[in-house]
Amino acid sequence: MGLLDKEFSDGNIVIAKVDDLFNWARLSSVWQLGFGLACCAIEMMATSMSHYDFDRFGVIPRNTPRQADAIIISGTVTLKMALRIKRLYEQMPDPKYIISMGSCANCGGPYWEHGYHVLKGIDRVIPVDVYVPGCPPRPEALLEGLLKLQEKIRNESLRKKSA
Amino acid sequence: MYQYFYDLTGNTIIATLIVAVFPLVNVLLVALIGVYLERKVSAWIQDRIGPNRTGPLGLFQTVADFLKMLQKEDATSTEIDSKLYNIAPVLVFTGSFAAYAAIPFSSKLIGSEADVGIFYVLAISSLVVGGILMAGWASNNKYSMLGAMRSAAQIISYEIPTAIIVLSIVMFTGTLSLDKISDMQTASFWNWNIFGGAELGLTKFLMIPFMFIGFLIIFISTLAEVNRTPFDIPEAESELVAGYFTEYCGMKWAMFMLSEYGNMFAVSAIVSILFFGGYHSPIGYLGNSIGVEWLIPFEQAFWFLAKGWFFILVQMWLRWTLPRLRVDQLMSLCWKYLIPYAFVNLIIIGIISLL
Amino acid sequence: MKSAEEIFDILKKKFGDAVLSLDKDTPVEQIISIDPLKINLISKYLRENPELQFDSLMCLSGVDDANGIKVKDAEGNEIIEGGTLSVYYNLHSVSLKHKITLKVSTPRNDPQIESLEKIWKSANWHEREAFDLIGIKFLNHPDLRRILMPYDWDEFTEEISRHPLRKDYKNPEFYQGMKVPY
Amino acid sequence: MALKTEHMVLNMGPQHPSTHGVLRLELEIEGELVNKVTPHLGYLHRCFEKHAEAMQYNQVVPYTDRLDYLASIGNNFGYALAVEKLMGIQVPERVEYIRVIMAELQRIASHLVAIGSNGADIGALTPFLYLFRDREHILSIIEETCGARMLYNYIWIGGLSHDIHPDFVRKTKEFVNYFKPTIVELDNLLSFNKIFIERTANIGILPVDTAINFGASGPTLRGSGIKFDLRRDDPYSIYDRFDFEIPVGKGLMGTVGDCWDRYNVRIREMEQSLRIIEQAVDNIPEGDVQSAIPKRIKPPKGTVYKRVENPRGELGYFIISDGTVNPFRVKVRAPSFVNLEVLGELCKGNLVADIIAILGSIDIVLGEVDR
Repeated sequence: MGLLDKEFSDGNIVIAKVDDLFNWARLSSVWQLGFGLACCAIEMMATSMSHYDFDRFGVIPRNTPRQADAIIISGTVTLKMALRIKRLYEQMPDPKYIISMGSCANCGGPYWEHGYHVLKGIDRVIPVDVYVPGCPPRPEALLEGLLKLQEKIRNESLRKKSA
Repeated sequence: MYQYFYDLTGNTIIATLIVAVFPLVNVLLVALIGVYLERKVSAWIQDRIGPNRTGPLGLFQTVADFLKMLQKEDATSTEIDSKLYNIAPVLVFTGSFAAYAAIPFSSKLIGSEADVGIFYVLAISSLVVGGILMAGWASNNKYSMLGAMRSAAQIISYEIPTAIIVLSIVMFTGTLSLDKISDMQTASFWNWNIFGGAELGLTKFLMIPFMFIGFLIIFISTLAEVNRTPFDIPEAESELVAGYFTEYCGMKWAMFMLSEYGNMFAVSAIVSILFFGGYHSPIGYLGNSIGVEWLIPFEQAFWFLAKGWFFILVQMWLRWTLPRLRVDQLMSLCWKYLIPYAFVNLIIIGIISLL
Repeated sequence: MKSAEEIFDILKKKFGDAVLSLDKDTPVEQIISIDPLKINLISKYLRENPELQFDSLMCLSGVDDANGIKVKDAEGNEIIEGGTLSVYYNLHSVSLKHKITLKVSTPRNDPQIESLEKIWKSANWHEREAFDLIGIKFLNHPDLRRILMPYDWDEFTEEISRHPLRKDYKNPEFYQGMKVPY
Repeated sequence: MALKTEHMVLNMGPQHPSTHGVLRLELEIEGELVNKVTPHLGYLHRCFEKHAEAMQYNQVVPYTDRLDYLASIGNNFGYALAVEKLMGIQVPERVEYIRVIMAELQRIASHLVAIGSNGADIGALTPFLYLFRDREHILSIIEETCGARMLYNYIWIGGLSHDIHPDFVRKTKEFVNYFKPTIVELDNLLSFNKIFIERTANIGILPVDTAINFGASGPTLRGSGIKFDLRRDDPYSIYDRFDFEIPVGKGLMGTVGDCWDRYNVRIREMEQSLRIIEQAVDNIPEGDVQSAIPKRIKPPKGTVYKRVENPRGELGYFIISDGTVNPFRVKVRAPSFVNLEVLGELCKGNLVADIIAILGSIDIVLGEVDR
C-alpha cells in the first residue's frame, strides 16, 4: 500500500489510465484531520456546516492522523504547537497534503512583527501544498483552496519525474 | 441454496463458488451503499446536501474512498505488537462475515440451512470482541486501549439480553433454525412473530405486547452490539479520538469499517427474521398470483433486503439524532433494565406458549 | 459600598507602615500601594473583614515599570538595570459591589511578592502568568511554573529573552530549531 | 498484600476533538475514573499584550478581535470603553444603541457555538449543525454592516467603523422573529433530551462560593445560582435602559451549578438578548457614528480597569497609559482563562466522558485563554 512511493520509469497508456483513476480517487475523498488552532478553525467548521457543506466534495473530518489525508492548518501556529503539528504530520500515512489556511499559518499574519511566540508561517516546519489567504478566509475561500488542491492532485503521476 | 444452484448450473464448483461469494458481495455492497447512505442520510438530517461531486448524486463517493484507502501507506507505530495488530482487522471482519453463512436471504438463498442457525450466529459474532480487544491492545495507544475495554464490556453485556430474547423466540417457535423461524411467519404480516405468530387464538393476542417488548429490547441491545450511537462509546469521537481503531490506517481500517456495516446489516437481518417474517412478503407474492414459480425467491430476497435496509435506516436516524450515553449508564441500562425485563418477558412468553 | 479613601483609612489604621500610599493623581483609578511582603496579610483582611468582603480577585497584572537606567550589556543589547516591577490587583466584592485597586512594587533585580493563591484561587494562574511573562517570583506559590510559554523556553534562550513582557526583551534567534523572528 | 497500582496518564490534546482548540489536558486516570486534571495552556499564545504595547491605541482594536474570536464585538466593546473612560470621551446615542444591538447579536452567535459544541461533545452532532446554520443569519447581518464575517474591527474608540445598513432594522427584526421558535426547537431536540440530561445533570457541580473564589464569571458563575451580571450590576454603555432578566441556574434537572444548569443559562440568556435587541432596534436615534472619534488618541497618564459582560464572562481591560500614543501596558482579564481554572476542581472523581461534558459547559475559547 502507499502506491505513490513506487515509481514507474516509462509512462505507457496503462500507467496513465491508472494514474487518472487513482488521482480521481484521491482528490474525491480528501479527509481532513479535524483539529482547529484559532479563529480560522471556526470558519473551517462553518465550511463543514449546512451553509457551505464540505461533505459535497467528499471532505469529512477524521480525528486521528492515521485516517486523514490532509491537514488544514487553521490559525496561528505558535512555537509550542509547531512541534506537535510536525509530529501529527509525521503520523499521517502517505499520500498526505497540507492546506495552510489564513494569514497566520501562511506567514504569521498580524503577529509577524512582535509575535515572539508565533511561528511565522507553517511552511517553516512542514511542506505546504495550498495557501489560502485571508484573516480569516471566508468559507468560500477555503472551498477554493480545496479545489486548487484537487487540481494539484489531478496532475500527480506514478511515473518517475524527469528533469 | 447449493442444491438450487447445482440444479441451475449442473456444476459443483460453480455452485460452490456462487454460494460462497454471494455473502461476500453482499457485505461489500452493504458497506458501499451503507457508507454512502450514512453520509446522505446525515446530510439530509442536518440540512445539508452531502456528497454530490463524484458521479451522479455522488454515488461513487464510497468507491473513491475505497480506492483512496487502497493507495494509503501502511503507516504504523514502531511500538505495536505487529502480529496481533495485523490479525485484529481480519478477525473482526471474519466475525461479521461468517454470520452471513446462516442468514436466509430467501427460501433458496441460504448459505447453510443449519438447524442451529441462530445459535451459530450468536456464537460467531462474538469473535468480533476478540478482534477489537486485540486491536486495542496491539495498537499500544491509550485511547485504543480504553476503547477496546469499553467495547468488550459493552458487547459481552449486551449479548445477554439479546440471547434471552432469542431464547424466548426459540421457545415460542420451537426451533433454532433461522430458515424455519422465517417459514413460520409466511402469508401475511399478521402472521409475523411481532403480531403473535401464525396460530390464531387467544394466545396470539396475549402475545402481542410481550413480543413488542421483546423486539424493543433486542433492537436496543443489537444496536449496542454493533457500537452505534447512542451506544458508540468504544469509538466515541469526542472522548477517545477514534477508539480502538485510532492507530489503524488504509485498508486495515477499511476492514473495521466493512465489518461495522456488515454487522449492521446482520443484526437488522436477525431482528427482521425473528420478529418481522424474515424473507416473507407481508402481502403475498406476485409470483404466486401470476403463476411464475421462479420469481418467488427473488421477491423474497427483495423483501428481506428491504427489511434489513429499513432497520439500517432506523439505526442511522438514531445515530444522527441522539447524544451518546456514558459508559456506566450504558452498563446500568443493560444490567438494571434490559436483562430483568428480558427475563420477565421470557417467562411470560413461556407461560403464554404453554396455554 | 466604600470609596478608595475609606478603604485606605481602614487599612492604614490596621496595618500601619505596610500600606504605603494612596495614589490620587490618576484620572480614573485610585491605587493603594502596599508592601510586597505584606500583601497576603492585607488581602486576607480585605477578604474577611465584614465591612469590605472583597471576595473576588478580578484581575492581577504584572507590569514592568521600566523606571531603571538603560545600559548596554556586553553584546550591545540595551537592557534596563535597577527600577521596579509592579503587580496591580483589581479587587471586587460581589456582595457589596465595591472595587479597589492595589499595587505592589518590587525591585527588578530580585522581584519577590507574597502569593495570594491561598486567599483567592484565581490568583494561581494569574501569578503564574506574571511569573512567566514578567519574571516576578511569588513566594509560597504551590506550582510556580511557566504557563503560556513553553516549559523548556529557558533551555533554548539567552538570559535577555526569558520574560517577553519586560521592556528590554529581545527575541531569540532560534527555539528548538525554528526561527523566531520574521 | 496490597497490589501496587499505577495511574495511567492520558494526554488529551492539543489535538483532540473536544478540547475546543489547542488545550492540553493531562489526565491521571484509574480505569475510566479521573483522579487529577492538569491543564496545560499556551498552545495559542499569540502575544497580544506585547503587540498592544507596540501599537497605537486605535491599532490595538483589530488585535482585540482575535482574543475571543467567537465574540469579537464584545472584545472591541470592552477595549473601546476602557480607552474612552481613560480619555473621558462621551459617545453619541446612536453609537451606544448600535453597539448594544451588535454586542447582543454577537452574544447570541457566540452562545450558539458554545451550546452546539457542548452538545457535539456529548455526541449530538446534528444540533451543532442547526445552530451553526442559525449563526450564519447573524453573521450575514453583521457582515452587511461592516464587511467581515468573524473579526470585525467594528467598534472603534469613540465610535464605529461603519454606520448601519438601511436594511439593518428590518433584517434584525426578521432574525428575532425567526430565532424565537428555533430556541423552542432546540429545547425539544437537545435540552430536554433524556440522554443529554443524564449526561449533564449532577455532573461537575460548582458551588457558589468556590465559583466566586475562583473568580468565575458569566454563565459559569450564574449557573451556580447567583444573579451577577455586569450589565446589571456594574452597568456600562446604555444597558440600564433596557428591561431584561438575568437567568440563573436553578437545579431543574439535578443540583444547582451542574453542567445542565450552565448549559441552560446560555439558552435562556439568548432569549434575554433577543429582548434587548427588540427594545433597542426600534429606538436607534439619528446621528453620525464617527463624530466622537478623536483625531489623535493620546490619553492622559493613568490607569484604568474596565470590564464588560462578554458571552463567556467578565472581560476586563487593565490599561496603563504613560501619556504617549502607545499604551504602556494592556492586560486582558480573559473570562475563559479564569473560568478554565475551575476545571481541575470540577473534574476530580468523574469519568473520562464527563470531563468533556464539563469542559464543554465551561465553554472556553483558546484565543482568549492564551491570548
